[in-house]
Amino acid sequence: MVRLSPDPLPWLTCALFFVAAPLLSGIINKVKAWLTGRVGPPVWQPYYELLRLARKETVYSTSAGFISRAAPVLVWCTVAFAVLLLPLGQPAAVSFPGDIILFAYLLALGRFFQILAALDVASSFEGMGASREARFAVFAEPIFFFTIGSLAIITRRYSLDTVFAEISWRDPLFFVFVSVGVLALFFLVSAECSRMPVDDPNTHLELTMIHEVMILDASGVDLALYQHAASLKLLLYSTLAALLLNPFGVFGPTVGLLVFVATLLALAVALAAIETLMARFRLVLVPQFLLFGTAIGILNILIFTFSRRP
Amino acid sequence: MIALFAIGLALHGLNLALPALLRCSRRLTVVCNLVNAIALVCGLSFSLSALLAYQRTEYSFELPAAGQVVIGFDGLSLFFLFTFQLLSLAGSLYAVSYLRHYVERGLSVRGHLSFFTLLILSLQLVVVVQNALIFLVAWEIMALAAYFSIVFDRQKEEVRQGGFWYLVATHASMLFLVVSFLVLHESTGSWNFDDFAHHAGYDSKTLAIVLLTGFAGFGIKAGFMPFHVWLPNAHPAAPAHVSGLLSAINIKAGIYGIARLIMILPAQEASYGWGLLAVSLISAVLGVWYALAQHDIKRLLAYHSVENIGIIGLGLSIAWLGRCYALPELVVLGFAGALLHTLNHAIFKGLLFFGAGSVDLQAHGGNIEQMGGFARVIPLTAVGFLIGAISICGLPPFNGFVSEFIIYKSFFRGADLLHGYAPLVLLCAAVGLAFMGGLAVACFTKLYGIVFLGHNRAGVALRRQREPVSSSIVLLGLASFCAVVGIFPGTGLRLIRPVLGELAGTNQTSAQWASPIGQLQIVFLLFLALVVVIYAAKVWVQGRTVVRLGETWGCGYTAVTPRMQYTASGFAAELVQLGRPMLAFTVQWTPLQSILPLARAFHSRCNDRMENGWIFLNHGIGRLLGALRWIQSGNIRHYVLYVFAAVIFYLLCALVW
Amino acid sequence: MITIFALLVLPPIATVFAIWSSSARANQRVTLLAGIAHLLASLHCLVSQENPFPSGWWLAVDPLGGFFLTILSHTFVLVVLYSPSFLQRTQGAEYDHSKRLFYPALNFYLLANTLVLVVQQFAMLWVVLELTTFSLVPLIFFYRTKDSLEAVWKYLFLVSLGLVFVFVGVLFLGISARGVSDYTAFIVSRMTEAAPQLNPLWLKASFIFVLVGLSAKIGLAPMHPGDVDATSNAPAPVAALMAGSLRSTAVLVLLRFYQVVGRTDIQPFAQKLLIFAGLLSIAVSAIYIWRNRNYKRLLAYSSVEHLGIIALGVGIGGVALLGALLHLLFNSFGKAALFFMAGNIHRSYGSREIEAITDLQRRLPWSAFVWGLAFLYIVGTPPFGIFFSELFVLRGMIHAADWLSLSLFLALLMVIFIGMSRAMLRMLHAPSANSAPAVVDRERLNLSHALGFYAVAASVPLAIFQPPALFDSLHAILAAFGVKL
Amino acid sequence: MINVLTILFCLTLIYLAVTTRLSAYVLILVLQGALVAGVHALAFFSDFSWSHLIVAAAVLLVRTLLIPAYIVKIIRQLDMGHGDRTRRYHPGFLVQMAGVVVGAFLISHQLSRFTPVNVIPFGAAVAGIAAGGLLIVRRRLLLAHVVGFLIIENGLFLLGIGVQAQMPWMIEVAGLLDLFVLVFLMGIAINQLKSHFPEADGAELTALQD
Repeated sequence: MVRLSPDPLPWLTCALFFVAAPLLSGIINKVKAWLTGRVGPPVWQPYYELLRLARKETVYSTSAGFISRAAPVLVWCTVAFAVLLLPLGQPAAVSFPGDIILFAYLLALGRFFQILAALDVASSFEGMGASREARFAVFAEPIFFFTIGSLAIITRRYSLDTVFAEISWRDPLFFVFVSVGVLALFFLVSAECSRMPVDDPNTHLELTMIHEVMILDASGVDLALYQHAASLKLLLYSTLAALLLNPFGVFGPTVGLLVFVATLLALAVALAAIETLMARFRLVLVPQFLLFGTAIGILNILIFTFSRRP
Repeated sequence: MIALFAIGLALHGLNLALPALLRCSRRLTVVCNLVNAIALVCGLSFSLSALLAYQRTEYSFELPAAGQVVIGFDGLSLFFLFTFQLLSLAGSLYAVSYLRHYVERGLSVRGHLSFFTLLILSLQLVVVVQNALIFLVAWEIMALAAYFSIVFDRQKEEVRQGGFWYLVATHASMLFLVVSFLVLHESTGSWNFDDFAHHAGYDSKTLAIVLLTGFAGFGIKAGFMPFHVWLPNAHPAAPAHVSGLLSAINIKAGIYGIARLIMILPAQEASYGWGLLAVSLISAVLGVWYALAQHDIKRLLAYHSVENIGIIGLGLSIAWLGRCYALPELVVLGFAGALLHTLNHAIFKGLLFFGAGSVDLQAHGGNIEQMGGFARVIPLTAVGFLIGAISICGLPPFNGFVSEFIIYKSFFRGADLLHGYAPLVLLCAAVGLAFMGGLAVACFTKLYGIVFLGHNRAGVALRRQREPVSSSIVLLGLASFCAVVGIFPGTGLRLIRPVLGELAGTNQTSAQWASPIGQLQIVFLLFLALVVVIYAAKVWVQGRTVVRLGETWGCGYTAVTPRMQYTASGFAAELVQLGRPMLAFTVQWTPLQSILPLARAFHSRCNDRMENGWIFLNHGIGRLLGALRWIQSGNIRHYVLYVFAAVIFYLLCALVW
Repeated sequence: MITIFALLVLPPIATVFAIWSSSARANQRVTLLAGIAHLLASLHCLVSQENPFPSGWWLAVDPLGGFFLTILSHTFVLVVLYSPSFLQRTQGAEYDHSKRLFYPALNFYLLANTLVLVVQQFAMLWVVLELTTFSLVPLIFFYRTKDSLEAVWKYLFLVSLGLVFVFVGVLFLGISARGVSDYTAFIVSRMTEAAPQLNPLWLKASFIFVLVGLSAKIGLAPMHPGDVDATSNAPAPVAALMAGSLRSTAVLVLLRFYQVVGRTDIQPFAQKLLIFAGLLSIAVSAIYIWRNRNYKRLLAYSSVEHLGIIALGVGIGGVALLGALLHLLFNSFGKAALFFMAGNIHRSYGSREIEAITDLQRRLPWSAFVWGLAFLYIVGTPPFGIFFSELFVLRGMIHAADWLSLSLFLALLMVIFIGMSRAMLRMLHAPSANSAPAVVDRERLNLSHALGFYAVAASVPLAIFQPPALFDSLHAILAAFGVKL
Repeated sequence: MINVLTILFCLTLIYLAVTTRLSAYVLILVLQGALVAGVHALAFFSDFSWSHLIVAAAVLLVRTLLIPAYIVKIIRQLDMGHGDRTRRYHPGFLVQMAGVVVGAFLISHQLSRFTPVNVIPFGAAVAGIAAGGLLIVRRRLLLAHVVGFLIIENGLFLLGIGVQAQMPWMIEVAGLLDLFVLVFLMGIAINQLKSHFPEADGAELTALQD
């Protein structure tokens, strides 16, 4: 029932995935720079960031306890393990029926420890970030369950590994489903990975941040782990959106990979475009924004409840 | 084997009389609780071995008032017996250290201890008796023992008020159950649950009455939504070891009742299943939302019990639907999810309440706005509380996740097998469960963060206290149990296999559905291995660089005081505002009078609309009865008038009928 | 013959002796002796179910009579055992005259009630009931305050008025039996045989008048005020006697008429009437139990409620009738325990206000314990007897599928439970107002607590193990009412 | 002849409605006692037996002599004077009393069609009972309540005769003895009230209320 894939290929792709994660955020910053007429930092800048942080000293606050020391590891591991569940071209490294739920709750575990780490250092700014993170997460979970969950119910397969295999572009209903799903997942990305409509990644005003302020007091290796986890999560959600198009199913493993990378890049460009064009939402509006995402998700399942194949 | 159980009950019986013999309170608390603990160990060994090597045994004796009284140990009873005994053992051990503080305050412990023992004894009897009348007797004894254990610290008015809420609720549940069992007795002629099960000829009217009154009666005790009102009032009133037992196992008696009803009664009407699903979903979502708005630890945990009871209700409703549509797989999955969550909830809720008790001893007052930084004061309790908090939110490595996982699985299998609107409703239920999971994470990060992390908001110096041995044993024991059931789900499933076997008819089919969940341990072990490896790598990398302590970054502001930390109400304000229609959020604050404002006060209170509804009903009855108080007017001429009026009225009736 | 002697001859002798001798100790011993003899005789009648009187007399002990005799003598013995501690503690010259009258009145009360239970002639019932009222007047007027005077006046007046209506009912019964049997043959057994030929119109009128008339004495709804005032202002032993045995004797007279009515085709009407009266009584008592300042009035209204339940049980019929009879027995137990403890509390605190009772568990620990048990008993919690009798009444209702009265009954029970527990638990748990309570000599265990505990605990084996001695006679009574279980 | 006496009985009831003086009440009681004794003697004149004579004599003795004398003693002992003269006289009471008497006779006429009940005594009896009740309800004075009760008793006794109920003589005598003891006890109660609590003006007691 629980299948750890015997051949090493899926594990290698996952390792590649970990390495490529900062590249995606580098590309987004690069595209943003182009759009605003700047040259912008080189695409490899995030890698340099990580190496620099790994060598710097770590400063723990006097009031920080064991939580501040363990949280970065747990945040990183939950996102990493979530990546293992994803079918990147071949069957997923780890898969079992019902691992959709494990996927969602792993991310929730990571969030749980990140919030606790923020509250541990007894600073009001980090507390503010923690409360905002807790609040938006409440509305993010339903979006994930409505999109991926409804897909699971329609295709009657409950493992991430197999749930995307059924999607075929010729079936018009699936076309509607995929477009709505991608849009909903886009809302999810902006909320979870602190992208523009919800949170401005490169602001320096603590009062306005959400995710950056939670790791305000992290330094050295902890900060490196946090930032790599953040970029990994961004890549994770964009792959989910990309997999909705089922590139591997339709075009086979090799050509599918190219299409998959192309969709990732397209998503990156779209994110960068939005970040340059839009300003950040007022915090009060963000729940409404996310509820809109949920509403689309419900629309999804309504379509398919009435046209469901036996 | 039954001898062990008999010895346990005998020891409890002896323990009832002990407070009368032993004079000195200090020695009494230790001896009485230890005797309870030994009795429970015997009971536990019996129920565990009976569960593992399962075959249904029963003993019966004759009572003229109740016909044949059967003491039966079938799968369901044994499972609940095991859960109750496990938590009672934890409660008794915890009480050994916890009661010492009350003894120092000069409260007489003798009455309380005998009622506490009676509570443990009657809890075990309730799940074992298969005769409806004796079940009612044991039910009421359990309710009364719990009441008198709650009103232990009688000096305070809110303790008496909380106890009164509890007493009225249990009596109402008693009345409903009496009607339900009497109607069953009327149609079958006997008091035994087996005869209720084998009797075929229930017409729809009696079945409707039995189910509605039965669900209402057990629902009040379990704490489903409109009837949950006594829970948040009774728990803060009770001392920690009693409120731990109350929330962990006492309300589970209601769940046992509903499970028993589902197993006995012929399931024709699916609408009851959907009704239970709706009530459970509302209880779950609103329960956690109210919990988010509370500032008293025990009141917060009490509302959380309502949420978890909602989750268990979801599992039971799926089981009922499975029986209605004759899908044994759904029945097995529903029951597995519900029962495993009952066990898990009992463990981590007991853990959290005992943790709250030791925090209460430090902070002398439940309000979490005055707390902070207790992780450095009572570290062992902090670790236990953290593990409890993680598992109650249903996060992966711990036991909350396993039972919620099974309930999700039952939703999705239900969506596959059922037709029409069922998939849509079940998906919405799954999303509700996820939404509630998010709220639970917000609620418990707030609780743990505000209470255990950061500096103390009341400015108390945080010196490491010596935690009593028994309470740390209990806390860490329960925490380890959470971890074991979480990481190796097979153990939890092993305990409920007998029940599933009875439900699905044959033992092997139930294993075939439930066993895949048992193999999850590989995934969790892999995850833990990953965490250990990465942590080691981090420590190694940090070893090569300098690690030092410094001030928290205050964005340049140097004079940071503990009161500047984020407060609990601030943390949850936004989410509570969103829940405004359901949460009656009232704010009182002194407006700005002069340019140089002197005393300013802000007080926000979030009380429960349904509680207001019940209080309004109470006043309504009071006003109605007040309006009718003219009968006893004191004037003899009115009384003579009543005599003649009654005669004339009856004579007119005589002409009509 | 000995039973006749113990039942009817010993009490008058004891009364005369009590009047003659002036020493309270001797009086108490003689009354106790008469009471115990009476108890043994009635137990003998109950178990053997044979009629000690020669047949054809106006006096006879049928199974119904035997059961009620046991209730009467059992409560009487409990009260007589409690009285010395009560009399000893009421000091003061103004009570000497009432104390002098106490034991004679008690014996005369026993005689009067025994006569009511034993006499079979309907017309004679009226006269003998009047006697029981006279015996109670000096007992209620014990404290000689303005309140007790008002209570006596109202009780005397309303009950006598009620008995006038009972006599009218008897006359109407005579009319309905015109041509069947004249007044000399007005015996219960013969009337039940001749029941089908009775004229239904007059029988209905007769039953109405009898029910209204007796309600004053039983304490059923429209006519309960006089009875409530008397019970709440009488001293504790007398209140226990009234709540326990006096009301059961009045219920017996009602059952005698119901026995006749039960055979005819107007029984449905009589049942509807009884159900209405029962529910009305429970409703009225709920009104006053919900919020009451005086705990003795609270107990009085609780009696009205329990008598309402008994009337309801008789009205429903079948198993509920068995429940009603059991409820009578257990009600007398519970009321005895409650009023004994109320007496202790009243004497120690000197006031009847509920607010005045604070720190009960420290001042009177044993009374508090029995008071708590009696509260659980009277509210109907399972291990005790009242729960099982109410269960029978509910079973009867469900068998008769009378859902309206069932739901009304349960709702009212809930309201009453809230009212009772609010008052009684407040008394039990209320801490003393000032932080350092005055150190008062704690009460030692004495006979009143033993009596109270016995009264409450005795009902558990009776209800659960259903001893054949009691239940065979109950089944015989049910057979007399034409109910086959 | 019986009808004549019962009509007189109804007249005394009407007179009752108009007076509030205590001496008038006593006069009514004496008259009613005599009338009832006469009706009793005449009703059972046909089957003459010693028991009837004893009962008639006892009735005459108790209802006309003993009880009224006792009431006079109470009035004189407590010098109640002329009763509560304070009440203005208003005809409402008289109208009600007349209505009651007429109603009673209508009812007894209807009933007599079904069962053999001689109309006038039965009507008078019902009127008596209703009138006694009305007096108790309308008057505040305690003594007025006692008189009202006695009028109900007289009505009851008439009812016995109205329905030709030959009660065994022992029950009749016992009933009379009970009645006397009852009035005696009420007298004692009023005595206690007047002597121990002078401030209570003999009017009704309304302390015990909820």
